Amino acid sequence: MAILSFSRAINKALSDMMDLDPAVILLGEDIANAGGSFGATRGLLDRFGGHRVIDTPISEAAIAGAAVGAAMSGLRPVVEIMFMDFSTLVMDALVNQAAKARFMFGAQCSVPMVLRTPHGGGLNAGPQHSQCLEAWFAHVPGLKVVVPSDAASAYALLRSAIADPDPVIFVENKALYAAKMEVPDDLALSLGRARLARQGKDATVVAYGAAVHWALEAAARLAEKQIDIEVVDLLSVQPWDEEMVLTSLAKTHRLVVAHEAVEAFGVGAEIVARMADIGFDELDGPIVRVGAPFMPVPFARSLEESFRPDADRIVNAVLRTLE
Amino acid sequence: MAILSFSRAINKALSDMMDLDPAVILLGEDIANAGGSFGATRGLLDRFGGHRVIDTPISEAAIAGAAVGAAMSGLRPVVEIMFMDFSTLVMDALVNQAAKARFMFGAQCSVPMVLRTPHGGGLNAGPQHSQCLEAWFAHVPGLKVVVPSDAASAYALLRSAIADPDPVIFVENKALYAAKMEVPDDLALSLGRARLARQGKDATVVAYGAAVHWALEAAARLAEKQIDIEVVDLLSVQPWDEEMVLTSLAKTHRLVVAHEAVEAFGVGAEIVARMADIGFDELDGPIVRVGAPFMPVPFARSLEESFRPDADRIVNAVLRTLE
Amino acid sequence: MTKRKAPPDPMELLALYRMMLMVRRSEERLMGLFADGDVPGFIHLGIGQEAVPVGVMSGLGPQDTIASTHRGHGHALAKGLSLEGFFAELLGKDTGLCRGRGGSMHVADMSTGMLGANGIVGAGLSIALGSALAHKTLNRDSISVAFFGDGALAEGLAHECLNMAALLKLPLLFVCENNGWSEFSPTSRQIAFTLEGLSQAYGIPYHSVDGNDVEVVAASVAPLIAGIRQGGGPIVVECHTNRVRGHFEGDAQKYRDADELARLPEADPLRVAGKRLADLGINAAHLEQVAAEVDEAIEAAVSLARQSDLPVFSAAAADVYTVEQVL
Amino acid sequence: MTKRKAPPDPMELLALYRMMLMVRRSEERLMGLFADGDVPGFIHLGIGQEAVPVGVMSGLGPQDTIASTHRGHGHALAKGLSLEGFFAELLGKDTGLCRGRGGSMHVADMSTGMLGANGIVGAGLSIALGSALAHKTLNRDSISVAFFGDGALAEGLAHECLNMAALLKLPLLFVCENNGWSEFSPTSRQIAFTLEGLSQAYGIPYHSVDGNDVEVVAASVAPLIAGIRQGGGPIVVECHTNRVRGHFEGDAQKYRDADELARLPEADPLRVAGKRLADLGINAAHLEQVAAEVDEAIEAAVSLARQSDLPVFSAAAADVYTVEQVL
Ligand SMILES: Cc1ncc(C[n+]2csc(CCOP(=O)(O)OP(=O)(O)O)c2C)c(N)n1
Ligand SMILES: Cc1ncc(C[n+]2csc(CCOP(=O)(O)OP(=O)(O)O)c2C)c(N)n1
Ligand SMILES: [Mg+2]
Ligand SMILES: [Mg+2]
Repeated sequence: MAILSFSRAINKALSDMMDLDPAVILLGEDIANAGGSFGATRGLLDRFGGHRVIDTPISEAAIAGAAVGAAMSGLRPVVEIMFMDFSTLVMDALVNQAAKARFMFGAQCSVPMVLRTPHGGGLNAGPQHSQCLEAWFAHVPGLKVVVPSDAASAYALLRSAIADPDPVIFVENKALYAAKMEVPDDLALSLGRARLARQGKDATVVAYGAAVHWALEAAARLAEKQIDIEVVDLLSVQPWDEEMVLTSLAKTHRLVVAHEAVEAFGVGAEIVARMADIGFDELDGPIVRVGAPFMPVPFARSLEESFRPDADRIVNAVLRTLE
Repeated sequence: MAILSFSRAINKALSDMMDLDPAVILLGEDIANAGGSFGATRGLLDRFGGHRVIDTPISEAAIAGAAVGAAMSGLRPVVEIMFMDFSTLVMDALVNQAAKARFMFGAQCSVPMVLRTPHGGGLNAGPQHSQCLEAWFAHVPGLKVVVPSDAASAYALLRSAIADPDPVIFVENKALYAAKMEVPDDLALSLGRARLARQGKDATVVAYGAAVHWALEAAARLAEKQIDIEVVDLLSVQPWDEEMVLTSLAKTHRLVVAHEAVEAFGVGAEIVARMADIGFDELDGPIVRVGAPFMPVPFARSLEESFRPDADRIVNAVLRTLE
Repeated sequence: MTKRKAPPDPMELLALYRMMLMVRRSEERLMGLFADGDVPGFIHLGIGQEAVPVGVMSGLGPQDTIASTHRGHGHALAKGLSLEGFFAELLGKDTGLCRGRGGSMHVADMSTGMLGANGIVGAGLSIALGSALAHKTLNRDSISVAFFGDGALAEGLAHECLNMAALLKLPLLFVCENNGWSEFSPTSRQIAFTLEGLSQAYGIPYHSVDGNDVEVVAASVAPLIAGIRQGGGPIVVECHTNRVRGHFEGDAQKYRDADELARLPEADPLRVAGKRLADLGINAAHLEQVAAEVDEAIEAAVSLARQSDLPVFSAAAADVYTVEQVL
Repeated sequence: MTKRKAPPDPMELLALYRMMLMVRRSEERLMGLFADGDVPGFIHLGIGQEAVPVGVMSGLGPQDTIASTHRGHGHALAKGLSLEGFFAELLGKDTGLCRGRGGSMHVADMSTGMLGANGIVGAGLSIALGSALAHKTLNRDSISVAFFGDGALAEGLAHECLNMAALLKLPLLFVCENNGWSEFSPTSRQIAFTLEGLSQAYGIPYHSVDGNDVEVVAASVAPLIAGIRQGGGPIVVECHTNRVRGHFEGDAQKYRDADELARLPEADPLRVAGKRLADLGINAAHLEQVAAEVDEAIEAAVSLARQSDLPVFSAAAADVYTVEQVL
């Protein structure tokens, strides 16, 4: 047990897994000497050497493609893509190669690679350095997508992701990197399982990543109005814990889904669509989504503040479905 | 008015727009001399010359990126990407450049480009030549996404797409290329507007592309059982005609959404999610989706047949929501 | 161009000839099966190009890995795929090496180090790059080979891979199969550089090879592979060869000169090797015997494949993710 | 390396000096504003590199287009962006050239042919490629310039663009700003080739230029630009220069040698040009006067920007798509 920031928790998960398994290697831009743009790989070059912690050129497509080939040949590569916005450059390696290899080769092999990448705003980093694009990957059969919400889940899920035989996109919310908490060494989380972050009875809020914190804040505010919401922290968005969401809905009969990504065609749409089918009989009110509006992430502080979802919007969404 | 196949209709739209506007140029692999892999650009090199119908190297990223720069500099490029599966290679140009330029440059410019690409199965072309990936683009503010369902809508929508000042992803279902019909010269369709393909009162089926035909076939079969369904042909998936879908739902109170793409995190999820919110009070049954199962598109005929959605599944979905 | 070096050993050459014939006859068999509608999807035949896969593979062992292209039948068979598994795959059967899920563009066999044909031009280079990285990181004595066409040199990914291979000094052999064509266009209209000039820029040793002479290919790559195995870093080999059939089956090649097509038979790698075998005293009857054996093996494989079961959908659906740990 | 050619004209040099100073002082002003928390986001300063944008832009007219990088302030200002619009953008104001939506990494001004800074390494090359294609297709007398850093040469897209520009013989000047660094790493560890060797492979004329001497840059590119304008096809210019500050503001550059940092002032393009101006008889007082004017303009722009309104969210939301036809 130690008190760690989210980025230190990532660091520890990498380091622990590298200790356990010599097949785990790290690839990325400025991850070795410089320790990564957000410091997640700091110190690992010294501990594990340049043959396992590899600084690459600015060649995202080749890095990701190489990870696929390496994973098919006995390594467990963990790739860092500096901003999720740059995942535009690795789509082929992920979608046409990594995601499909196991299936299309008749289960002769699997592709045990992890791609770590930060998403989200709050740094005024503008339209090309702030996007949340996880919905793309969730739509691709063969990829798993994980979005931890705090240091403890980051630590446990990254270990699970590295141990997993299939390709995992591991998404780190930038706004969470500095947040510290106790991280138990032995916490084990399975990919695909959600966490009940708060029990409640009046409505269910399903969220992941940074939005979990907004949901908990919303819960606190709603509690003042005697509204008691349950908060489900998805942790994995592909596969996602349909059972826990349905169970919660069956208890509260009201559903809100919240994330930082653009609302339209986002991850929330799928959660809602499943519940509007298999959970239809449980619904006592409209399902309301909270997500970013349909526009690129704007630069100016004033614009980005209005752009990003927050606890207020979740409060309003809950009030609306309870109307 | 002429009887044209879907691919001839594309050809005619290109040719007519090139006649109208010298700024329209075509870029793609084997589109000039060879007339395109599906014959859509046949004859255009002879009519318009090599400076407007340009055979490119196998450099998808540069082609799409060049289209963005060209569109910002006075041209209206129409790019062909041979299979939608290869759009993995043009994501940056589309998502970080084309989609954002207008917004992030403060509306100083727009990016009037069209990217044409075929999606869908039925050719046993396997996991990397059959995917339907339009949901990715629909999630990106700044892109428009169009999926015509027949030769007439292909002709009219491609003209509108080329005339449109913003980047448009124009998706052509391979299974439709050969289908012929009368194509009125003066048919005008606005991006973002759906088409009521069939009137009915018992349930609404929303579909696009090839799925519209499955929905109509399902309608015919259901009519035998005295079930009268309304079919909405979306035509555009971004923006999409929320009003027409809601109006239809308010009439039928039952909703099915169908497409060829993988169901999970597909376009249908968004349609459902909106209706589960703004249309909640109209719903008398679960919203059921019909889409491909969660797996890569398999090669073998027997597998691909089981994989692809069809009229049967739409019939079952309608019956389920009517239960 | 590298020339034939060692004095030819008839038995070695005969083995290469046999393998080339196996590839050729298998593809010819596929032509017929395709025409009859038994092989679904697209198939890209490598007829005329057999000397490259067979020559290169003669220098590799089972521990070495290769990444292939859309035109990958020759790579697959030369690397040692079972004929039965190969035909069953192309016919979409459950006994196919990929259980009928991949087909021609995705033939693969991990047990022989064949990491897959690939439907994405250029993608194989990065797979091979990563495989070479694995060999190096895990201190294996293996090398990795990236096969790619001349047209693939237009993909940026190919350039990223050359750069990374050179920087990391990976055990990677780049084999360009230069058949002069990218689909329906001469590659000369698509590529402004030569691979020789490009390799020079990257400081990667470059060798141009007569890709129609299997002995030359084998003799050329053998020392290069040995050098790579000893840690010498990546090497580029460009094999000049000919695509005899259309880009895919069904392409009538109207865009090609009659003259060019007329010149193809002379360069046919089977003819070249056959002549040399005759010079070395292997008589026609012997070659006919080889052909008969090859045909027999192919017929057996085809008929086995034909009798095989169709794949089961639920089994395919269950293989999207790994249920048990496979590695 | 290309050497200074024409006998220097003090007034021309003075104009270049003034523009460099404008870029320098603007960035220095930004340093302060950033430190005070007034400039949000990341800013990448080009201090030490001013001779490249200013020298290249001296050969361009308003009809010529440029595509820039994440380190684009110099390109923007030298291409003629208004100082007010520039500062207002970086401060996130509604009067910013991009109405506060883009910030430092996305400064653009279509009216001056500045097609945008870019947050994606390498992307600008393809934007410039397309712009050059537009110039050629529409028979304009314009050229397009792609600015990019040495690190960007690792992106496959850059190679695709070199190839396509060469094939299509586009009016495109490739300007590499080689400052030796890619973020926190020496580019020499990331690139296995030289740009000279690479250009040679593509058959694109290559010129190496002292990127710290604005006169040399200007004199070198002038005839090249003329040649491109006359239809000569693409040219590569590599400008060797220095990044004085960190990769972005806030980077303390602990990874750089004290020696290397100590050598930077000598190569400072303002110092180089200032000395030469002194030799040509422009005295210190004159230069101080220029500095005062520059500072005054900057202060006016900053204070205007500061007073400007914040952007309105609803206006931004309305600009995702075009409502009226803008073209
Ligand atoms: C990324 C991508 N772009 C385009 C295609 C379509 N395509 C398949 S093969 C081919 C030509 C490849 O030429 P070359 O690499 O020389 O191989 P060859 O067919 O000559 O063996 C093209 C353009 C593809 N499969 N993948
Ligand atoms: C596609 C992409 N990958 C990585 C980055 C992060 N990044 C920003 S600048 C930079 C280094 C660029 O080096 P160079 O091109 O030499 O330009 P310089 O910073 O030296 O001006 C990197 C890796 C990015 N912005 N885009
Ligand atoms: Mg070829
Ligand atoms: Mg640099």
